[in-house]
Amino acid sequence: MSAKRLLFIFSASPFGNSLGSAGLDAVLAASVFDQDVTLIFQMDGIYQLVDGGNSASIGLKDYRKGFKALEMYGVDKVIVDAADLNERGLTGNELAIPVQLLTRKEIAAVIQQADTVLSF
Amino acid sequence: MSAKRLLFIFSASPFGNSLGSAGLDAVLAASVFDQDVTLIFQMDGIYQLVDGGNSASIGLKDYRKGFKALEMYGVDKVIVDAADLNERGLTGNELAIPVQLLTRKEIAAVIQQADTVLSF
Amino acid sequence: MMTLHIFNQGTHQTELLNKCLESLTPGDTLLFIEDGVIWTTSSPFDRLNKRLKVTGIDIYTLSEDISARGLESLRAETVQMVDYPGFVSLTEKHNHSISWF
Amino acid sequence: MMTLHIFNQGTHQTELLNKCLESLTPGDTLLFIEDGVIWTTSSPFDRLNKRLKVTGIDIYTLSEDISARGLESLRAETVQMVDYPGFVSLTEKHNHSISWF
Amino acid sequence: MIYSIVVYGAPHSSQAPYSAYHFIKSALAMGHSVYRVFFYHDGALNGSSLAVSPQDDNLLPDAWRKLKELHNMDLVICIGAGIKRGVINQQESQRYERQQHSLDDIFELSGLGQLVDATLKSDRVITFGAR
Amino acid sequence: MIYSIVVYGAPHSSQAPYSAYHFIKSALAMGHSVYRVFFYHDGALNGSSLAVSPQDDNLLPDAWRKLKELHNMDLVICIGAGIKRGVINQQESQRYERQQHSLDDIFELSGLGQLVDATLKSDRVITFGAR
Repeated sequence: MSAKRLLFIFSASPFGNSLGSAGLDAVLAASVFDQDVTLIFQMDGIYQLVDGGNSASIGLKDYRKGFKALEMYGVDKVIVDAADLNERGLTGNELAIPVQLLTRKEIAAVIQQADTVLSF
Repeated sequence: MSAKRLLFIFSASPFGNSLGSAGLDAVLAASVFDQDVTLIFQMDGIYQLVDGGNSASIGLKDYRKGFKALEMYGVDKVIVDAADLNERGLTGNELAIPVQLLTRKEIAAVIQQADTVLSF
Repeated sequence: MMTLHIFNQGTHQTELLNKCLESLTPGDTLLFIEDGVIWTTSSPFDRLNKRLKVTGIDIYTLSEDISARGLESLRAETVQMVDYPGFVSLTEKHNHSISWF
Repeated sequence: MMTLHIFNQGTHQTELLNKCLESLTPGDTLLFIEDGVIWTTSSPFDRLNKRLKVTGIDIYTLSEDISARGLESLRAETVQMVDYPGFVSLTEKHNHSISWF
Repeated sequence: MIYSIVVYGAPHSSQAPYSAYHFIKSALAMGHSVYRVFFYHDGALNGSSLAVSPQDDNLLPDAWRKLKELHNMDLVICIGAGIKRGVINQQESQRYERQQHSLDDIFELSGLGQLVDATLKSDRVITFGAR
Repeated sequence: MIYSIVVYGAPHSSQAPYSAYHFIKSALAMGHSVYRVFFYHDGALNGSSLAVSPQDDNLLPDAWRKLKELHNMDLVICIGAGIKRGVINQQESQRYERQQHSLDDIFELSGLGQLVDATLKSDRVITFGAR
């Protein structure tokens, strides 16, 4: 069976709910199965990628470190919505991993190419 | 112990989540304890009060009928945010029970008078 | 590779709706289910329509969810109703779907 | 009878923030916790500030939540930080609170 | 066509599992097959055998059972999501030294590989999402 | 001052119970008392004794236990919210003919009257909300 193009969209902020952590686990599972994996971060989901932070202060484990390990798993297609980044006063330098900044129109084209889309 | 002024604010739409049902149960409990109970419906919470509907079609019980029973429990202070009603293209005639339409400024004054506020 | 967009949140999620609308490609379909059906009624639909910049988008609303909430008489006329079998048909016709929540 | 407003949702809940801001009475306090601390950073705070029509509102953000998310350097300078003991002090000083979520 | 369904929401807290069930029933009636239902995130709570509807007003537990019996449908609770939320079978209960267990035996506890496998073996994957 | 705390969110799905715990710890350290913690809506899931953190990374179950032991704090799971979500004690398990039970014994299952009572007997009621 040939690899499928799996697209994972992260829209939820970290820690307030567990969608980000659930999404990361799903991405890692897909990478183990050698699928063609792409990640899109949009809206408050962009904060999943902000570097640093100490979640011990709120009693939660910092699962976000897992995003830094993605490259080791061969996952390197990481897209951030450029307008959403900008609307949050971020430049991209705050992020923990290298990302591709795309316009919404370019992201819409990426969505069209996916076989399966999972949202988190 | 003298009665407390308990304010219940409903902001969530019906059926998609169970906050409306949880809020209704809490209101009924407060009325049994003879407290001074006021309800505010705002944002999509206003749809909790829309008359009619057949939730058997989605396999859920229509707890919303309970709002019609509130008057029997002596709960008659029911406030709806007039601007939110209007923004949804509603006039008030669609609602299952008599309500008081207030401006946001008037609602802010009601909030100030409450001893305890619970949101749903 | 047209996309079926499935939106299930009410008007408190206006930002999510905007993001969904911006993500449409001509020929895509937008289906509102659960609390999302609120967007296919009266003034909320007018607001949606103003923000919809892409042409050639079919918009549907799930009749069971409209009916559960008593919103039949408020439904915008230009929105098409589908029931669950109609929902399944929409998924047949589109290669993939995105759920917005 | 001043009110402490506790807001714990991120910017996807812009409509809820608007409703919260409209509900303020002069002298009220607004505290952001959990995902809500995003509103006290950079551009999101600028947007909040533009919508804030009531004067005399103190705005706080919970330092533990700012720190957990790595947002220290983005925090708007005019927002005051409180830690959990500071949060408790705020609840002492206000007769009642509303949680927005 | 071959469908797989992903459910993120818990019964009683979210409409997602109810919508998923109605969708599946229609898809089957229209001649489609459902390869797997994968319960993820709060959807894992669908696997609890201990949830009670005092007024028998919740169709779901019986509905999933019938789907399992009539169509031998693969109903998978994500094991990671399940054990965090207290949805565990006897084996996990022993492993983690708990006194009791909660998983309804029509569901299987398994890993996220089952989600990836479902995306590979299905023509359509439909998510019923919940925050 | 006398506080009561209302928790709407489940552990692992929501930050609400963690925030509630940190708030309570600070309030006690500052000399306040906490009359009751009322777990409502998905907050009822805090009462499960079957939830497992494989990497021992969840402070909550131990944290509630310590609060109970050190301060004899009243930890009430709303019975209506609990039974719908599979958080039941032995008695409810028998009543509804279940094979197993799940309530951690540091929590008490009780009705919404306990929430109303808490609002009457406390100077402050703080809600940690979740959708």
